[in-house]
Amino acid sequence: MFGKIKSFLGSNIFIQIILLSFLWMLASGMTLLLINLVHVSYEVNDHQSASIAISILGIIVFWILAGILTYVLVGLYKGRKKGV
Amino acid sequence: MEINRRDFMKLIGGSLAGLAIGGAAGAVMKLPKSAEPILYSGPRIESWKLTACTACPGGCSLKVRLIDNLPIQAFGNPLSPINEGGICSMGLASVARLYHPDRLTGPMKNVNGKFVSISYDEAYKILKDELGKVIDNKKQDDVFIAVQTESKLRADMFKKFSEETGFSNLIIENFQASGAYPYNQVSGEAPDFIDFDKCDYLLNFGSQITEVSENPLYYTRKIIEHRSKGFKHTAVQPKLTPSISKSDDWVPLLPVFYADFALGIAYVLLKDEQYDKAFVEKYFTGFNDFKQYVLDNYFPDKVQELTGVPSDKILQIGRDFEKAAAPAAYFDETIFYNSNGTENALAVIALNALKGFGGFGKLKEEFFSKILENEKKKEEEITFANLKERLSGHKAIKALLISGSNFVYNSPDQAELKKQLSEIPLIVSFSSFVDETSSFAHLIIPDHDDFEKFDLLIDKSMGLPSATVLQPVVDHYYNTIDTSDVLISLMKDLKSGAKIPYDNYNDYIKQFANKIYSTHEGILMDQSKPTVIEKGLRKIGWQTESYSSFDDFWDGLLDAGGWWNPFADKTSYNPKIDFKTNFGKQNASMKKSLASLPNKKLRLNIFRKNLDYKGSMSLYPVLVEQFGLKWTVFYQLWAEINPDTASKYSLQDRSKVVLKTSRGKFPVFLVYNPSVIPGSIDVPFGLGHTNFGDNCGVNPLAYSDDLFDKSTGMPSFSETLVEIDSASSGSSAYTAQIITDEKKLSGTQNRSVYA
Amino acid sequence: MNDHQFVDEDEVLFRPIYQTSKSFYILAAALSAVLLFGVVMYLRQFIFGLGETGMNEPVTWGFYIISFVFFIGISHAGTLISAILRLSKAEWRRPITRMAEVITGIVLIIGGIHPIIDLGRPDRIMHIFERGRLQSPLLWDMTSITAYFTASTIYLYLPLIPDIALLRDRGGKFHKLYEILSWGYQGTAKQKHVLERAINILMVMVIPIAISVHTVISWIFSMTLQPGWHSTIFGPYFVVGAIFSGIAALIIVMIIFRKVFHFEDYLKKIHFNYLGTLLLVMSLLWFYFTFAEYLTTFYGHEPSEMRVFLYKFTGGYAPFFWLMVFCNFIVPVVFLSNKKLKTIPGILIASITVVIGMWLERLIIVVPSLANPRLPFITGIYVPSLTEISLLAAATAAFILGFMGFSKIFPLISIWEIKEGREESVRMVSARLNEYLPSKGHIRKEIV
Amino acid sequence: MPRYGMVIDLDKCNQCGACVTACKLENNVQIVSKENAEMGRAMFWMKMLDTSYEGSYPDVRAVNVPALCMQCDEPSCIKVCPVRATFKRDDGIVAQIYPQCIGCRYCMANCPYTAKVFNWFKDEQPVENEKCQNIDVSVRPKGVVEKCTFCIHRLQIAKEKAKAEKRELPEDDYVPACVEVCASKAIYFGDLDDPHSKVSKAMHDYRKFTLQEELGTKPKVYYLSAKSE
Repeated sequence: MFGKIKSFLGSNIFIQIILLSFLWMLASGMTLLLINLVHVSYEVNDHQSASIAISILGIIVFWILAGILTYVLVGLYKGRKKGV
Repeated sequence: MEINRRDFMKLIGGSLAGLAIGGAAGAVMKLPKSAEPILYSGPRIESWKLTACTACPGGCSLKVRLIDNLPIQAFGNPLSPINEGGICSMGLASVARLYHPDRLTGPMKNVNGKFVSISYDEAYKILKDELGKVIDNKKQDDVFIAVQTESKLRADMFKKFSEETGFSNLIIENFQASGAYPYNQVSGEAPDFIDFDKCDYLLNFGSQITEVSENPLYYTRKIIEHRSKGFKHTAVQPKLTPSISKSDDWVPLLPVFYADFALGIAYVLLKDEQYDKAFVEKYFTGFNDFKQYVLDNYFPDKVQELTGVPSDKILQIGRDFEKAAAPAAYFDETIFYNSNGTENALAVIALNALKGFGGFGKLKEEFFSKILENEKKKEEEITFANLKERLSGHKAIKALLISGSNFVYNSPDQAELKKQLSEIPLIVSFSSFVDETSSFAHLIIPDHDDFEKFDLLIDKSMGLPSATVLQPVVDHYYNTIDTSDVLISLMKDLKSGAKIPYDNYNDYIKQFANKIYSTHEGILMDQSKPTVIEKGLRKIGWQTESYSSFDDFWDGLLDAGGWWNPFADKTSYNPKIDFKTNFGKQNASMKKSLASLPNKKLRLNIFRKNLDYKGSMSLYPVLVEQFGLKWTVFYQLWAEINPDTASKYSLQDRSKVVLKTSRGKFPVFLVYNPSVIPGSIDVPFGLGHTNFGDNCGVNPLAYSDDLFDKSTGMPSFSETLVEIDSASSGSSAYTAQIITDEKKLSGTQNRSVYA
Repeated sequence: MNDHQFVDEDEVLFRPIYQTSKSFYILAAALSAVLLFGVVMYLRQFIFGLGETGMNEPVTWGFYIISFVFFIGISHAGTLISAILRLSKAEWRRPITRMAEVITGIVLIIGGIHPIIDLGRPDRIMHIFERGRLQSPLLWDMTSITAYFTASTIYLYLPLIPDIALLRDRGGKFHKLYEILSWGYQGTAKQKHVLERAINILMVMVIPIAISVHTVISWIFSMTLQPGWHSTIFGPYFVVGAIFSGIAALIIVMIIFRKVFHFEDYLKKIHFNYLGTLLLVMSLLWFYFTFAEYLTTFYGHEPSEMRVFLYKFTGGYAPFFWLMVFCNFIVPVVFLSNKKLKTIPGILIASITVVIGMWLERLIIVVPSLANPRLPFITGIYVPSLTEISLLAAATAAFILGFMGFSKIFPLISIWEIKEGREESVRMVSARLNEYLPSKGHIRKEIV
Repeated sequence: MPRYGMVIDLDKCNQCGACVTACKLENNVQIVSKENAEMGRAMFWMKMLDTSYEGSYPDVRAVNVPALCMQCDEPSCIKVCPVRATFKRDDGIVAQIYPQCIGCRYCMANCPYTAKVFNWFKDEQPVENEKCQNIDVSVRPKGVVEKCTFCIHRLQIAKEKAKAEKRELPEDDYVPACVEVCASKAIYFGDLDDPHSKVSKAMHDYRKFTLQEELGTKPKVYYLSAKSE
């Protein structure tokens, strides 16, 4: 059992997942940032609408990008020849 | 975007401290060692003290802000009738002088070229013994005393001193006294003030009336106030100074021609028979000769060809002057900054006489002179040029005492003067800085800073007697002593049995104040202007205020910052004048050469800015920085030239140029200024100190010809011919116009070029 | 035929990864020295304040902002070009795309750093995240550049996967790395399909992002009230300029590597011919925009605008302005529209001048407007200090270093695309052509 | 809520430049070194600019304009600030928060009046000025933008005084340094919305004009001149 985890931690797939998660972190981090900024703009009621418009754009882009990469990587992983 | 402040507090949190009060004062303020304990333990209590400004002859009342009894800022005293809360740059900057790093911290002795500090007693002993020797062998005439002070009382103290000790060679430089000098020549009494209530036409000969004059801020207010009431201000000056920027008419004219211009005006009056016949009959001795002389020599066309002022202009101004009910042709000390200054002044007086001095006024009873013993005496002795001449004439000189005057800096041909000074066996300076002059001293007994001593600045230029208190806002940090106290103790020691009714200068001031008190006239400056009713009541003998004792009055005086008498009566000024001089004879050749420039030559017109009074500016970094702000030229001498003249010599705007006079070459930064007289180059005075303060730039006076006004001996500021030595391309980081200088942009030119 | 032979055929593409010459190390050392010097100079600036630069008032922006705009501009080489070429199924793109995308990746990092270098208080950078103001064009920039960077990195990575797989199969010092990055790609039909699809989505998506980036950068200027900046066509103007400089940079890079790594077999005259033509077109387009921009200014003749205008045309910046026109218009047109001169060296010269010219253009846009503010009483001049110059050098060095580094880990020319080309493109293209062409049948009928 | 504004009567102004000095000293504005001044980094919150000359010699006059931050109602500097380091208070004063500023100098680039200045180096006053700095105003650190604040610290002090004495804040209690020292009383300051205040009276003068009106920044610093620009 323990050995299993160990081998898993050592294996490529684990590192690959970490790499992938970085992208997601970026995406979610960006999202959080934009939300925060929108929140601030509400706090000081300063052109909220503009903030919202911009942030929506930004958020969507990042999520799509993250999505695409995940799709590819998962796809590749699934699409391997059997028995390798 | 609208944010209300509370939200923002919330939003930014503590960071609003950036705007907020008292941010890290401890870190901000650095004070003399002696003061630091107070600062860092101090409760940071704010207090205000009233004192007087000594930066220029104006003598405005200052409101000094102290934190834990350490002065940090100065503003104008809003209740003072002189400046009514206004203040000029020099007054604002003056606090910094108190903390100036170059200030002498105690008496200094010159031991072969180096100044070593000694105790006051030693210094005093040396001084006393030396002077004692002189007196013993009856050589009082071999001692010279050169004083520059704007305080009449201090001047008075020096006069007293010279009387008691017999050092008769006393030379006092005092702006107001100098202004009065030519009047004393011809009539024995000077007008006290311009009577703005009557005066409707001011013909101003060269006075920078709202910048540096007898009472600049008062004049500023009055001129602005009366302009709306049909009061006209015509200025005759070689430079479009801020003072006359708002004048109704400006006659660009070199000082050397003032007399001719004035007489040209006089001609118009005489021709039109529009002069004040009654007055002339009564008071103008030798009028007919004068009239004849003027009519013969000064018809407008002649004046035009002489001075270059178009004759119709002369006619127009002449007509204005004669139409005016109470015109005043005004001048002050600045008119003497020319080799024929006195002559000019006399011409202006003559012009005034034709209209009976209508614009001027006099106090009904000579308030101050009746309580000021020595004011009348020795009024004719002014300024240092006499010193220079006398020194050259006077080989056996024993000692020279200098107080307040930095005449080396303020004099042309400094080389010779310095030579003369270096030959004097004993020079004692009371300056609190080692300036150009006191660097020759053998002994320096530094005076208090003006924020550390008592004085009383008396003034009549408002048409009302006023006395502003100069009082210590802080007790002195350094081992300095009030020069007047030195004088007093000298008097006592040198002349045994001299009866001096006061044992220090403060007493003297107090006694003077007591005299004011005993007249029971006037009010303190702690109340607003009295109304008409008040004045009326006062006339019929009501006392708006009274003090139980002199001490009350004295305390009140210190708190109020001054005394004045708004109820003083004034009369018209009609002196007996007689002219023996016949005009126009002086330096005709100079006039010719200035009028028709020799080829390749330009006139060097040195002008004075309102940031500097007789070279004091370099003590105040904030002023030095601001000096060339108008042209965005920093820390270097600039020269203004008329674009037409420039194009004739193919000189670039904002380029470096080297000027060449008979005394040498000096670099200037050339800027175009369409208001400059064609053929002239205007250069500011005030930079180029070599010994103290911000020594940047050049002192143009040092390069101008050795010319003085014959009788007052003021240096000549605008009679030197100069030629363009070389025009090198170079420019400051700011440019007034689009630059055409690729070098700058490609970065190949290193910055040291600008410096 | 089997893989092995193909590998042999494209051996030259693998060589840079497995063999390193001495000169490589020397150059790398030299460049890193330059880079290091730049870093030191920046630290000085960080400690003593921005006074170390040549900026002053009113010229408050200098080399840093210029380089920022310039490098971001270059970045459009890549992604945009490769995306457009892919989209338009231009077969000759195959050996080019990779390099283009690499340029983008590297240059974006360099460009992105510059605004931070330009800050007076870099230590307060976090304020942007805590209290940032999304209405400020600077924030738009931050967002769009990050987005663009992510997108283009992914867009670089995906087409790289098959090549990484090849490298993995060959083995080598970065074996582990390849294994991880290749995600077990074996070129199965499913995998190919997935990859194709992702790439297609991305290349559609990248184009608007790329355009938005430079539009937003232009807005930094055109949103202000400064004369010479406040202009509506700045967006497209900047984009065109960006692509223009991008292509030039791409050509330079290609020619250099062609020489260094002997890619003559892959990067043929025809490629440079096509790119040259593209460059020529962009040059004309750029000139059109410039002309439009300045003609309107001149015709409007608004005083403050005119001051800037004259400052550029006849004033202090005239030499730079006319040099720019020479570099960006005259040289390219002369070299690229003329058969004799349109050789590879000729094209190289044209591209180099264009890169220089585009840098000058950024200079022309940033400084003169600041030097002639609306209140005409104080105008400025700008003399860059050693700090700024050395940082510009460092940026360039970083760019080259990045490329060299990349060339040592991944192939600079997309091997699998080349293969694909060999195997299929002929068939695909002929098929496509047949679709375009009318079939022969009718013609016979007509005759009969 | 008051709306503070200023009116400068150019017909009264006699170009003495006291306002410039007063401003520098009141706000501890840095006096930069000679080299920097010559490079064009001299710091002035209030400038006395030699704008132009009217007429031709000899009937020529200099037009000088004391220029400070115009405290716009529609400030273009606020629009572009990425970190809200500059903002408009309810009383209309455009304030600058030094601890918040990251020194991107975008606001300077976008100020049509070039009223803002930047701390290129650490503040280093000449020693004599350091010793008598105004403790009400904190010295700005290096790398931030600063500008005229209508002597906001004076407002805060005045407010606290008034509060302590439990009274309304009268008009004359709060004036910036430049207004206080002006010898020719050419500068009016106060609440523009209050129809009785001196400033609003002066503001409704026929000679009124503002700089760069066409930009629509709505400056709250008005100028009076018979020959308006």
